[in-house]
Amino acid sequence: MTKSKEKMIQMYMTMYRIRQFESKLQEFFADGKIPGFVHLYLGEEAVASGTCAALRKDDYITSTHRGHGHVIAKGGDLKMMMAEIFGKSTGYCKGKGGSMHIADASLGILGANGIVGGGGPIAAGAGMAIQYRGEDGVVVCFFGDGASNQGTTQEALNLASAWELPVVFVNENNGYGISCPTSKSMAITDIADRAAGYDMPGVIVDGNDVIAVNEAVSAAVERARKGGGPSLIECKTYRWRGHFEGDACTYREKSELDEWVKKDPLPRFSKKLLDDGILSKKELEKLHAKIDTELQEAIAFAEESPLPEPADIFEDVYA
Amino acid sequence: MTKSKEKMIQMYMTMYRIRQFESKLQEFFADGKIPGFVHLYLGEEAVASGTCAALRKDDYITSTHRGHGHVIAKGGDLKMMMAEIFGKSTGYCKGKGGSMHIADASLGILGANGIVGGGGPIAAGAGMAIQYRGEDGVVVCFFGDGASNQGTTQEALNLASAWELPVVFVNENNGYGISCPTSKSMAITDIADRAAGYDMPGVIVDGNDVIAVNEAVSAAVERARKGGGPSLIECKTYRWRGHFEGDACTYREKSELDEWVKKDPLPRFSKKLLDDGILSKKELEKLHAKIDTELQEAIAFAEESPLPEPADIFEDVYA
Amino acid sequence: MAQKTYMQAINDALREEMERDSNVLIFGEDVGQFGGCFGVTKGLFEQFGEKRVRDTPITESAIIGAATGAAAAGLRPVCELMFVDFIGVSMDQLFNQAAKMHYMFGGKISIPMVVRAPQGAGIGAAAQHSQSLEAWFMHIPGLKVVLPATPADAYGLLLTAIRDDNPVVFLEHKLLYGVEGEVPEDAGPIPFGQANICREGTDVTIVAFSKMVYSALEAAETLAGKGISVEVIDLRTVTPLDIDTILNSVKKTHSLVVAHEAVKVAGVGAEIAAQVAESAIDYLDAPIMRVGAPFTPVPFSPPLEEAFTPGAEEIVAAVLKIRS
Amino acid sequence: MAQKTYMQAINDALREEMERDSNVLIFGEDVGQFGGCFGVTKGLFEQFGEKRVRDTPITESAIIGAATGAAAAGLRPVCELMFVDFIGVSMDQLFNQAAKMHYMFGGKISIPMVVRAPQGAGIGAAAQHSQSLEAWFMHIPGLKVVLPATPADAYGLLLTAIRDDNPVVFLEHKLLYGVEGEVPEDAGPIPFGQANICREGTDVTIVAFSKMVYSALEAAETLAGKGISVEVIDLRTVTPLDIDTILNSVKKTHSLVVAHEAVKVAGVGAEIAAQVAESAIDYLDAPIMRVGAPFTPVPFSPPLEEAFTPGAEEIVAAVLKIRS
Ligand SMILES: Cc1ncc(C[n+]2csc(CCOP(=O)(O)OP(=O)(O)O)c2C)c(N)n1
Ligand SMILES: Cc1ncc(C[n+]2csc(CCOP(=O)(O)OP(=O)(O)O)c2C)c(N)n1
Ligand SMILES: [Mg+2]
Ligand SMILES: [Mg+2]
Repeated sequence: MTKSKEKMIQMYMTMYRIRQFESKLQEFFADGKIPGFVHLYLGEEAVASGTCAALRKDDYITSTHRGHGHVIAKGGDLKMMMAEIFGKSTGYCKGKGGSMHIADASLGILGANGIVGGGGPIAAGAGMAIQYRGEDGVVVCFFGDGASNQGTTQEALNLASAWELPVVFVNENNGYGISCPTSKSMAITDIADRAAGYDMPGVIVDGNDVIAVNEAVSAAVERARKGGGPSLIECKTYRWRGHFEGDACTYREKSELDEWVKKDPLPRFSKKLLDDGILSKKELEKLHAKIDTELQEAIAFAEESPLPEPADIFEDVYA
Repeated sequence: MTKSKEKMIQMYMTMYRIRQFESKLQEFFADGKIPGFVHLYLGEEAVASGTCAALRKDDYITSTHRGHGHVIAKGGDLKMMMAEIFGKSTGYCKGKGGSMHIADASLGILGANGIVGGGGPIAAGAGMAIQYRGEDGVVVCFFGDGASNQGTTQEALNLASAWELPVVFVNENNGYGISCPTSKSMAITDIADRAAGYDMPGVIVDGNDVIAVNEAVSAAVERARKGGGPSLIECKTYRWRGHFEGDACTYREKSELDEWVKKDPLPRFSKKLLDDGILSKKELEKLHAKIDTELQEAIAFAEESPLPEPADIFEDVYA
Repeated sequence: MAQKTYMQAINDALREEMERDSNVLIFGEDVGQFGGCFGVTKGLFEQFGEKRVRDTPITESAIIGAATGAAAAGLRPVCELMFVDFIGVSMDQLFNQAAKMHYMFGGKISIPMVVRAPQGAGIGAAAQHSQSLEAWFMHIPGLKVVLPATPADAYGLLLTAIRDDNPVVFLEHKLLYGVEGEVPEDAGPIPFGQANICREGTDVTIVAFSKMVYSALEAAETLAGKGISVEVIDLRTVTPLDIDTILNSVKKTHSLVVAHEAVKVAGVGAEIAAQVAESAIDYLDAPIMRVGAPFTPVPFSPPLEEAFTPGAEEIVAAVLKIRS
Repeated sequence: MAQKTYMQAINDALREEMERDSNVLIFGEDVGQFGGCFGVTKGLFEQFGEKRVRDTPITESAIIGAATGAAAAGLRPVCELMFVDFIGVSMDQLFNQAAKMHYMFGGKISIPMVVRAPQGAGIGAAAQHSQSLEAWFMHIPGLKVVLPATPADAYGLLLTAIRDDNPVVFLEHKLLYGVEGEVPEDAGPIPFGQANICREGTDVTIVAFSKMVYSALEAAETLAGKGISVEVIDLRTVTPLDIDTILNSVKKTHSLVVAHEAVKVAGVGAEIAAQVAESAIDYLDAPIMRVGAPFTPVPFSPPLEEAFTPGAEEIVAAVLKIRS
């Protein structure tokens, strides 16, 4: 199998992994099994998958409150993710962080982030470290349409461009910041239009087309690796669920959702894989089954893992 | 005399008033007469003058650390300004604010500001009040090239554009934020390029040409008064002095300054007034003399005014 | 007397002030049709329209700054921080601008505005969505800082906050939104700086505010069972601080416990302890105890969050310690 | 022994750490060729070049955030806030990101970084350029907070700060930059959390830090003339806090005055007073006194600023009050 075919399959698997993981969380939340806020990535899988498929293991990402997809796509361990979201001591953060704060230094994941726009400056800093050491790594900063207005994001765009840092800003424009449509939070339609204000390329892609995302991000990543500086890539997409689980989404039309569900990135891509003969139906089912098993194992691991002990609160305040 | 001629003379007088005021402060600072930081506006007079000549008394401005020019141009009282800068109880702020915090509500001056980028959100808020009351007032937000990168400025640009607030953002691009040239603090050359990211007009003008400034700002003000929303006007200019008095300016070439001194906005404009027959030499001298007297009176007032009493610190903490 | 929730009381205060004074308007993230992240502004958008109940972009500096500018220009804005934790991106507009303008400008410009924000742990929202930050605000001259515990206080103090000519930080506790209580029909504004003695007692004074008032009352009940008579004082506002009520109580009970949910170190409890240690040390028969969160960020997992969050148990322990 | 200024000591510590460890780098506004607003980084740009001593845009969130990200990625950044007052536009990156990452991520990522910032009044810089904000930082678990008073401490504590694996807030007092003092040739790092007894005494304990240490020593001298023997403790760091040294001293002197330049209300002095009132009240013969700035923004005009700024006189008055 050619490298590109392998990559296609990987990208699909990642999307499917996210889809299944998030669908399970949706269930678990409804069943009252998960504490706290859960922001699901359902419908946006192609963005994380296409983006992270353009990255190496040693590249960095900064993520958001809606971070599960990013972490999975960057190679995050489902067991430790699930355990963390369940608040178990075996989780990524020993139960201290939860859904909004999963990180994995060994995979360059500098953390999901509960602060909208919080990741931008941190991404610039990681980019600075790469540049300082003369390495060819890259940082991807995921941020939402809502986050694009936050001052911190704009400062990060400016710093990255002024210093030509190897940062790729991947905007997930899903049309809303909680209930607020982009038409109310900004005067422009395309966030990519902000790129010119930082003299960086600004590209718009169909965020539900994993190949389009991957191609755009790959180009930006190559550019950054060669010292060409940052880029901004706007991925137009949509979140299927409410902002967080529990949000009844009264602020948007059901028909709008329906339109976007028709653009579901998964069948769209699996169809292509089948049509192009990259995978047979059987192979596809086998892959699904493999991931489903992996997920079952992660759930079992999380369920069986112990909760942290109260005294653990005092650990890890200082290094 | 036609209205436009009168306005021309007014604009010249404002520039001259600023020039003389600041020159005096330069002296006073050198003589150790002024406490604290003093950021002079010398060389940039055309920006404040041209801008405020486009405003009504009931329009608002937010100013910066380099605020004397703005305050004078908006009609600020020289006596109270000078007294404030001297730290006297008769000053605009009773000696509590000093150079960086002069305000005059009756003239719509919502304050000089010691925080770079601090004025943007406040300007948006004043614009919101105007819009809320259905009035046709306007707010001018002065901000520097350095301030243009600050997140608060960018949030203000976004809010003003998303809500179509009557705010005119007047950028004073004098090439430096303290020692840092714009070529190092941002990847772009023209700050006006940021306007497109907020779907507002972005205009570049020669900031040493008071008529050009006035025309550009007037157009933006008219637009805003009619509900057309905000604009960004970038005025290219230069500060003659160090960032603050005492700064030896080792970071820039003397020749650069020399070039800009050649573009001194005052003789340039007075020559035009003379050439066009708007003023005679004699009239000009008379105007100068009038302002010089006004300034002498302000200085005398400041010098003769009492310092505040120590117990005054407890006043004005709460309304 | 009407029985209503803390959330409804806030909602009512907002509505009534908006009806009374057309200069009052509300803005913040998702406060419009959505009704706010916790539902506090529900129905106001429908009643007053977008002009007066307006969704903002996710830019807290612009939100607080816009309130400041609008207040300087004559309105009485009430803006919402979705979580108090977001003050970190917007503190400058609050503490260097809104809080200081009146002073810096020699008393010539006033900034009548309210920043509402929910505080507190207890919903598994982890380190960046669960803090209690009143001590920061208390340290800033120019701000007033309000922390109502009951629906009646939330109502009456919010009226006062909106009518005040200064920037007021109005801190609501997320876990109190559903709490019910009596709000008198003819309730008016409640003045700032008047603590409420919620329970009289003779042996120990417990000073609390916000959610911790309930823990203090619960602790008092437990302690009554052990023969210890506890006086519970609800501060209601920490700026201005009603130190007289505290001192008078301490002079009677000769011992003091201050309780809050915020991290104990450098919290409001320290200020109160320090004032009492300066002004009434001779009346004290026992160490001044503070109950507050441990010196850690707020953890996510329920048993950890539970261990983090101080409550009645910790107050009882503190009282027993000084009575032993 | 070398005699050098506080500023030179800081500059030396930076230089030596940069020579020792190539992961150390500096950035901030005008820290490069300009040498920093107060001149603290002078000469470092010339020695290490722009790669390691870098001017940033005027975007403090990006500065602190970039330090956080660079630290997470393995460097040891030392960034500068030109004035501590600017923390208002950048607090989130410090308190919600840098300070909490280690905890939120279960101890798996460390953030070794230093934020240097000058504090304090005394140069006529008015309300937005003269504050002392250590109480805010002390309230945040995950931060360490350092306030050196002498050149030797500035040097030794900065070495420790740079080598520490946590975010450290290193607060310099503007008026100390020119102060000279001995810095031993072989001086090494000074551990955090070890207060310095600058003057031994038996009648009263004065706890201070930063510039106020000098006022405390001056007050001690004055009081010695009145027959009162004062022990002066310089805390050096407020997180970690060396409470043992304070308690031991109080057990000896039976009285305590805490002095700092920050606004007294909800300042660090409150925390110290509270801890002593909890742990050593039985040893106290007198009220615990605090000396701090009044509850006002910092005014501009020299007589006002002078009235605002606490010093030896206020400390003497506090001591005399409890000794009368
Ligand atoms: C500084 C800050 N402000 C507000 C919030 C509350 N909040 C959490 S997610 C969110 C919406 C974010 O919108 P967007 O960036 O478009 O991301 P999306 O949720 O659509 O993925 C808001 C307002 C926050 N967490 N942090
Ligand atoms: C938030 C903040 N950061 C830094 C400073 C320090 N400072 C004061 S003026 C200035 C430069 C501002 O540059 P610019 O906006 O271009 O205005 P100019 O001085 O050139 O008029 C800086 C860095 C400040 N006052 N506030
Ligand atoms: Mg979105
Ligand atoms: Mg400039």
